Amino acid sequence: MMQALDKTTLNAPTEATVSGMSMKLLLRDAGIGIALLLLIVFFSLSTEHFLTSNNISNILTQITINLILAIGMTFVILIGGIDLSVGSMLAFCAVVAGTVLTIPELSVFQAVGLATLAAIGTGVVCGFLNGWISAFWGLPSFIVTLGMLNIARGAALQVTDARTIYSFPPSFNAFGSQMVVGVPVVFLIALVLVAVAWFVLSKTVFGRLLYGIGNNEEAVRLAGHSLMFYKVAAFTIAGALVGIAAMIYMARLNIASPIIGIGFELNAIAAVIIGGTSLNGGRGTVVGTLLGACIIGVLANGLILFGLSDFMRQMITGVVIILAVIIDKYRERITAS
Amino acid sequence: MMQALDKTTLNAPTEATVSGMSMKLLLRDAGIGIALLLLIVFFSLSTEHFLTSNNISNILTQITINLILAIGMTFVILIGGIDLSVGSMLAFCAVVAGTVLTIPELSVFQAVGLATLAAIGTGVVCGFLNGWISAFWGLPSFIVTLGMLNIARGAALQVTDARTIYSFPPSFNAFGSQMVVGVPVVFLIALVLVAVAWFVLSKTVFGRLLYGIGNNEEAVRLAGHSLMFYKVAAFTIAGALVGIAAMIYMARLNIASPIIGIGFELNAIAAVIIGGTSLNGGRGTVVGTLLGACIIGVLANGLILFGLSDFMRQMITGVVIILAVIIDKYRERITAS
Amino acid sequence: ADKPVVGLVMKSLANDFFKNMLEGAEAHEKKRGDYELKAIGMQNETDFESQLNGVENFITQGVDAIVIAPADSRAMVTPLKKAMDAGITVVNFDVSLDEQAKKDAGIDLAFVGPDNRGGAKMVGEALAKSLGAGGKVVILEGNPGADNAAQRKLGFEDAIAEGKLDLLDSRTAHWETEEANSVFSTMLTAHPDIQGVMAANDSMAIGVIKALDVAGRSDIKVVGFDNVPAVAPLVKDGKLLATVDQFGSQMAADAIDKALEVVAGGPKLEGWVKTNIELVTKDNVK
Amino acid sequence: MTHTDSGVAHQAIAPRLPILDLHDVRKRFGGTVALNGVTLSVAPGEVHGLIGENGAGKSTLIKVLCGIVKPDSGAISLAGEAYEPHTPREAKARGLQVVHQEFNLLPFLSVAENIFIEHLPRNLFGVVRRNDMNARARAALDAIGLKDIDVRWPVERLGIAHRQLVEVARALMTDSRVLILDEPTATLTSRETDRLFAIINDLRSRGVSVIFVSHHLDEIFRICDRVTVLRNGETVFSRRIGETSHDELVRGMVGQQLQREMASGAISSAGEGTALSLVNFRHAQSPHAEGISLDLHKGEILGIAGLVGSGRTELLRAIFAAEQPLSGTLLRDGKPATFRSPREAIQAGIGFVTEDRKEEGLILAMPIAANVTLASLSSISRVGLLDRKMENTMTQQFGADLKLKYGGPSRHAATLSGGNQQKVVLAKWLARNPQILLLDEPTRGVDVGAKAEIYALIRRLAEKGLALLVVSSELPELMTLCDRIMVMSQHRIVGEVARADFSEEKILTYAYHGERRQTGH
Ligand SMILES: Nc1ncnc2c1ncn2[C@@H]1O[C@H](COP(=O)(O)OP(=O)(O)OP(=O)(O)O)[C@@H](O)[C@H]1O
Ligand SMILES: Nc1ncnc2c1ncn2[C@@H]1O[C@H](COP(=O)(O)OP(=O)(O)OP(=O)(O)O)[C@@H](O)[C@H]1O
Ligand SMILES: [Mg+2]
Ligand SMILES: [Mg+2]
Repeated sequence: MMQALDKTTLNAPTEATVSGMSMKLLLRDAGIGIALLLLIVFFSLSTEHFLTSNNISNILTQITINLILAIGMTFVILIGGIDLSVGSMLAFCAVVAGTVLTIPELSVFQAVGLATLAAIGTGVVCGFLNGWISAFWGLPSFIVTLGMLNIARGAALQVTDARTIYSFPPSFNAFGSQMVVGVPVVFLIALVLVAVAWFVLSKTVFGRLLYGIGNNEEAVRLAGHSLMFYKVAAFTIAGALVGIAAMIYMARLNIASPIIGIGFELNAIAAVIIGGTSLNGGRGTVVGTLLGACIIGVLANGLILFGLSDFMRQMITGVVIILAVIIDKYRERITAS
Repeated sequence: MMQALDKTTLNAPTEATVSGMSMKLLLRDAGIGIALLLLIVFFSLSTEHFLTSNNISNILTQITINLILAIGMTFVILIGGIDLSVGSMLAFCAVVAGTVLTIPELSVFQAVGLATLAAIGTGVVCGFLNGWISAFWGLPSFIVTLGMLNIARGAALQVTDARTIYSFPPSFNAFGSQMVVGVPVVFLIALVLVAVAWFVLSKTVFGRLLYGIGNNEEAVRLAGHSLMFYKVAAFTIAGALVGIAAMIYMARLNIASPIIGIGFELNAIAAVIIGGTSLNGGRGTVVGTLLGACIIGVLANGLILFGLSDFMRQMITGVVIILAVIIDKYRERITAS
Repeated sequence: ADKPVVGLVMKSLANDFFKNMLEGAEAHEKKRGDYELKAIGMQNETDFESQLNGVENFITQGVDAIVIAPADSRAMVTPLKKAMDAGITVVNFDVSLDEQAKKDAGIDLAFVGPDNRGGAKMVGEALAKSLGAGGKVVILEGNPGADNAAQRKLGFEDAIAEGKLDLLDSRTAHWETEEANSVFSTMLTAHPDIQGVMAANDSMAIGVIKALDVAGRSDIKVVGFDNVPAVAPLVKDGKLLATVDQFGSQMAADAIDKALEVVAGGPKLEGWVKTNIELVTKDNVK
Repeated sequence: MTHTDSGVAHQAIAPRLPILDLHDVRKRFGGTVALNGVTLSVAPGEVHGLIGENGAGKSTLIKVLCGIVKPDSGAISLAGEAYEPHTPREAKARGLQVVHQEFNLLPFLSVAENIFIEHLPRNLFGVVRRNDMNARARAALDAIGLKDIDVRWPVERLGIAHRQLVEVARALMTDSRVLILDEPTATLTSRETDRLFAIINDLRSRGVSVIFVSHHLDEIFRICDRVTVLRNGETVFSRRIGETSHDELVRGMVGQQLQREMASGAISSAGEGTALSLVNFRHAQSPHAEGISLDLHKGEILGIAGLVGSGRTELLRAIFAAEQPLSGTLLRDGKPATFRSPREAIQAGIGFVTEDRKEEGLILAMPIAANVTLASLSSISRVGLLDRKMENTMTQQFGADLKLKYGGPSRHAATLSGGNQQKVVLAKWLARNPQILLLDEPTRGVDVGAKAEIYALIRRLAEKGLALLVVSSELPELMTLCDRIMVMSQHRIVGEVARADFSEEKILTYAYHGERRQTGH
């Protein structure tokens, strides 16, 4: 991001600094990267199985859903919003897509295609509503998405009558656990999404204005841009990503249940914020979000391998989350001086 | 609040406007009050039992815990923070107090006294940590309290080994369901807390500086005040209120379990924000919070009486939460013009 | 040779029932002394993913057996198939995996556990007997979408049909005491003529009983499920008419025994190995 | 003073022991040298002017003095004792009060609370004595002539000039040994400035020292006893006011003799048709049903004068559709037009340099380049992709045109000095190439040199056929720039003066006329 640039580039604002810029870019996200590295080193030394390729691909799979949700959340938080409804929306998208996926008349190909459209479409509609209602009425997105949290969950339960949908095409399920050179395909999809989001946020006019809105809405409005459009777009993108996450969830777990995803919003927000994005908007990167999601995933996996009791594990998770951001602060102070 | 003053008082800034001021004060919170009134009228007309004294005292009892948590949350949100840990802290305070309460050697009087101290003390310590860590390190309170959410829950489970504590002194339980002229005593306690909080926030130097910090932290710092003190104080107050809420929970339900309070933070935040307090801090009142908590409570109760199915009820709850804040916006637009 | 390792996958450990179960298993490990136990739980009951992750982690660690109380009767089939393909012995307990899902995945897996539906029916019948035909009852359900919640509701409904009871309302309180207290208070306002309450677990029954205390209605009968320690005094007082004990502490230990038999080269398990359930009333409460 | 001069020419030795003494203070921000050896001494009861170009280091120096910024090196003493404040609190305890260049108000708190934020009057129990506070705030505002606002209003409702006065009132609440005012007059009209000077005189007579920063040299000559000139973070010289001249100060600041751009009144070729006309144009805040009517010709520079709060800003905002107008007609190139949002106004070729750059003009936490291109993103992008090279070129070009003092296009706007921030706002609109430009206090906080450049630029734009509507609280500015000046009072246009008839007296008569009619003075 532009904000990443550090003071030393000051006197050389020419093309020659491009490589210097990427260095700085790395350094900016490095704080949380260091925390991640420390965690990885610790678990590698203290547990037997942590660094096995099998476990790594486990971790990557386990990160995927949260990462995809967190990418969308990054867009929303960058404009100064928040989306509490992603967990419920995940369930709603999943049951809608699951219903399509189990229509017996469709070929596998058709079923999966239509289900994907249905999942993303559902996410887009919910996300659009989130964005439109908050932008049009000028309501805090916290409340609007809290409403949507209830609406989407209720709708998911209502359409399925609280029943789980299952029996998806075997090839669809196989896809959920496919590997490419030891890396889960679903994680690769998430990585591609990270790359696209990074590009959109840092290289396009659209992304630039999202940052602008997060920083100073009024200045952007007076510069002739439609706040409505960008706000709605951010929430809609988040919704679309929920739809994608729902498809991956179904491929992994082989079911679509109306009660999945409870509390996922907190994990997604945590990934974004641990990744250095400001909850006030206007500042942060999707690369940070990737690192944040990795921290959460590594921690959950490593602490189990470490053999801590569940309750201790929960406590330690809390402590490490706080420590991770403290380390990030330290880095900030050091690079600032 | 001062902010309530409208343009019409403009040319008469004398003492004579005091009653005009209170009118405005009422009007300011009236938006959400109107939403509440509409709900009450609707349920009174559409259900048989809504307006019975029995049901009203039910509603008041059901509101109590959320209201007390929401009072503390108001302090935190006013300074621009957030506290996600109140649900977990409630459990932690309850199990600590429950342990004290069931020490057989103590007289009822001693047990209840010590348990209350223990509950509030636990809340104060957790709240202090929340505030201190975020203020000292300059961390977003979202992340710090997310950490505390895990820590307090883990600790509650650890100290009880996941077991429910029960068999409290009968007189203590009786207190939980005591009525004074049809109004539950626990609700009266909550009302007193509202009054105290209102006084502190609007009448004292301390309160005004909390507003100030939420408005413009830097300006308050430049005016020579210690941000640390006020931030820590806001979180500590929230913690103390969690302790009080824990005692009331125990008196009401006769148990202290480490898994109570899950998700309570969202309800408390919702009450604050529906009540018109800005999530960015600096603007809002505890009277609004009271109305917000009432809306949530009336809705939960009324929709059951109305006979909606669970799933429909959840959807409608979401819709009404959004409608309530839309009505508030309308009021704002109308009084502004 | 090393002792065989048993991976025990449970639901949320944050309640008395599963905590007892875990302790039963741990005591069992000590008693037998010929295997190593590794146990994991999940964050909350709907956190299917963490159970899935737990199974995957156990496969990674190369345990000899996985003994699992599935959070969802269908979602866990695929990962368990993966475990079986990796040569791990799998035993299913507490909640039975879905037959159809097992068939679809092409696996055959025994179930060691109680009959949730039967238990609910048992306690429902106790209520029906006490109220007589035409008694007006309400149900407090567990988490919608949870298998055991669905089974228990079906059991209650069986008892209602057989006992010719009149079902006034059925709502979820998500297994929770506080929510049960609020929801039931309101149901009581709407239906002052309620005579009996079927709560899908004891935590909710506690909330219901407290609401009855406040309303001063000692005439309404309540039944629960699980027999957690906190309800013992309530059963003695007659405030809780009956509850069901599934002997959770025994259940995991039994399942582990079965798994170890197979690991030691015993025959494959088949069918439903039913574990004990018992109706707990004033007469037999401890 | 024991130190020896490092090439700094001190003229007179201060008569008494200095209250505040700085020696060779230095401060770098990364690669930017903000202070490069500042030496300065202020005597008790002295009004000390501090002047210098935008970015010369004035505000940084003040931040050092009040404990916000820690200097890298140098010695400071206050009343003979070493002085190293670490927090604003400490500075205040030692008797230093500051009115900062950028506002530090609490928008949702009342005016009175803002004034007393340092020491809210309280009783034994910590309860705010509200009546007492309001009464004292009232008195404080009356003293600086701010009679028409209620102390119980939230500051949010005040215009920018009123906010500035509230800040001054706040600084005056506590007794201080040294009062520092960083460009307090930048947003004030002459009436408020006069009142402020009366207050400063009063303080001086009570032995308080005042450091006064301004880009208006005439103000320096009116009020100061001595003046210190900074250039590129260095002290150029300090002189008694009687021993220096306007030209010498300008030379000191810019390092060379400045052309007297101000004097050259080249008149633009107005009158090739109207670019914009308003007929009974009325916005929500206007109390008058008949609204406002005016014509703005192509190539014309039309000034709007008026006292603070006369409704000038709101008029511009309504034209730009930043706020919805209520009634009346707006004609663009003779054709009726309705703008529903700033977006549509911009598409119709209108640009708007707002008066509050922090709130409305800039995205402080984003790069300078992003700010410059904010209104013309389509011209630096292809199919929605940003072209960083083009963006930087554009920024550098405008940076050069406007003599922007900056670290580089990718530095945050927040790192710029106040005046340079203002130039970035200007650049943002120039980059858009508008046909009509609305300018609200376009040179707020801009130094003499840059001001001349901006004037020249505005005139060049007019020659190219742009229509310019300029709101300014500096009459000399309007009289230098404009072809015509309209005077507003109480949301009405109360008079119009053609260039030939320009005189401060005439304009002020109109401005006060409306006022008198209203209040009956
Ligand atoms: N926080 C900062 N980081 C980097 N550079 C800074 C920072 N603050 C100030 N500067 C730089 O220091 C220099 C001096 O700025 P300062 O604000 O003191 O100027 P000034 O004399 O007050 O100008 P003006 O008249 O425009 O207000 C400028 O070049 C500015 O860009
Ligand atoms: N939000 C508001 N609520 C009430 N009055 C307001 C509000 N905003 C502005 N005013 C009043 O409207 C009048 C016109 O303000 P405006 O800002 O347009 O004046 P101006 O001539 O541009 O002066 P300034 O130099 O302060 O910008 C003033 O009396 C001001 O106090
Ligand atoms: Mg400055
Ligand atoms: Mg103005």
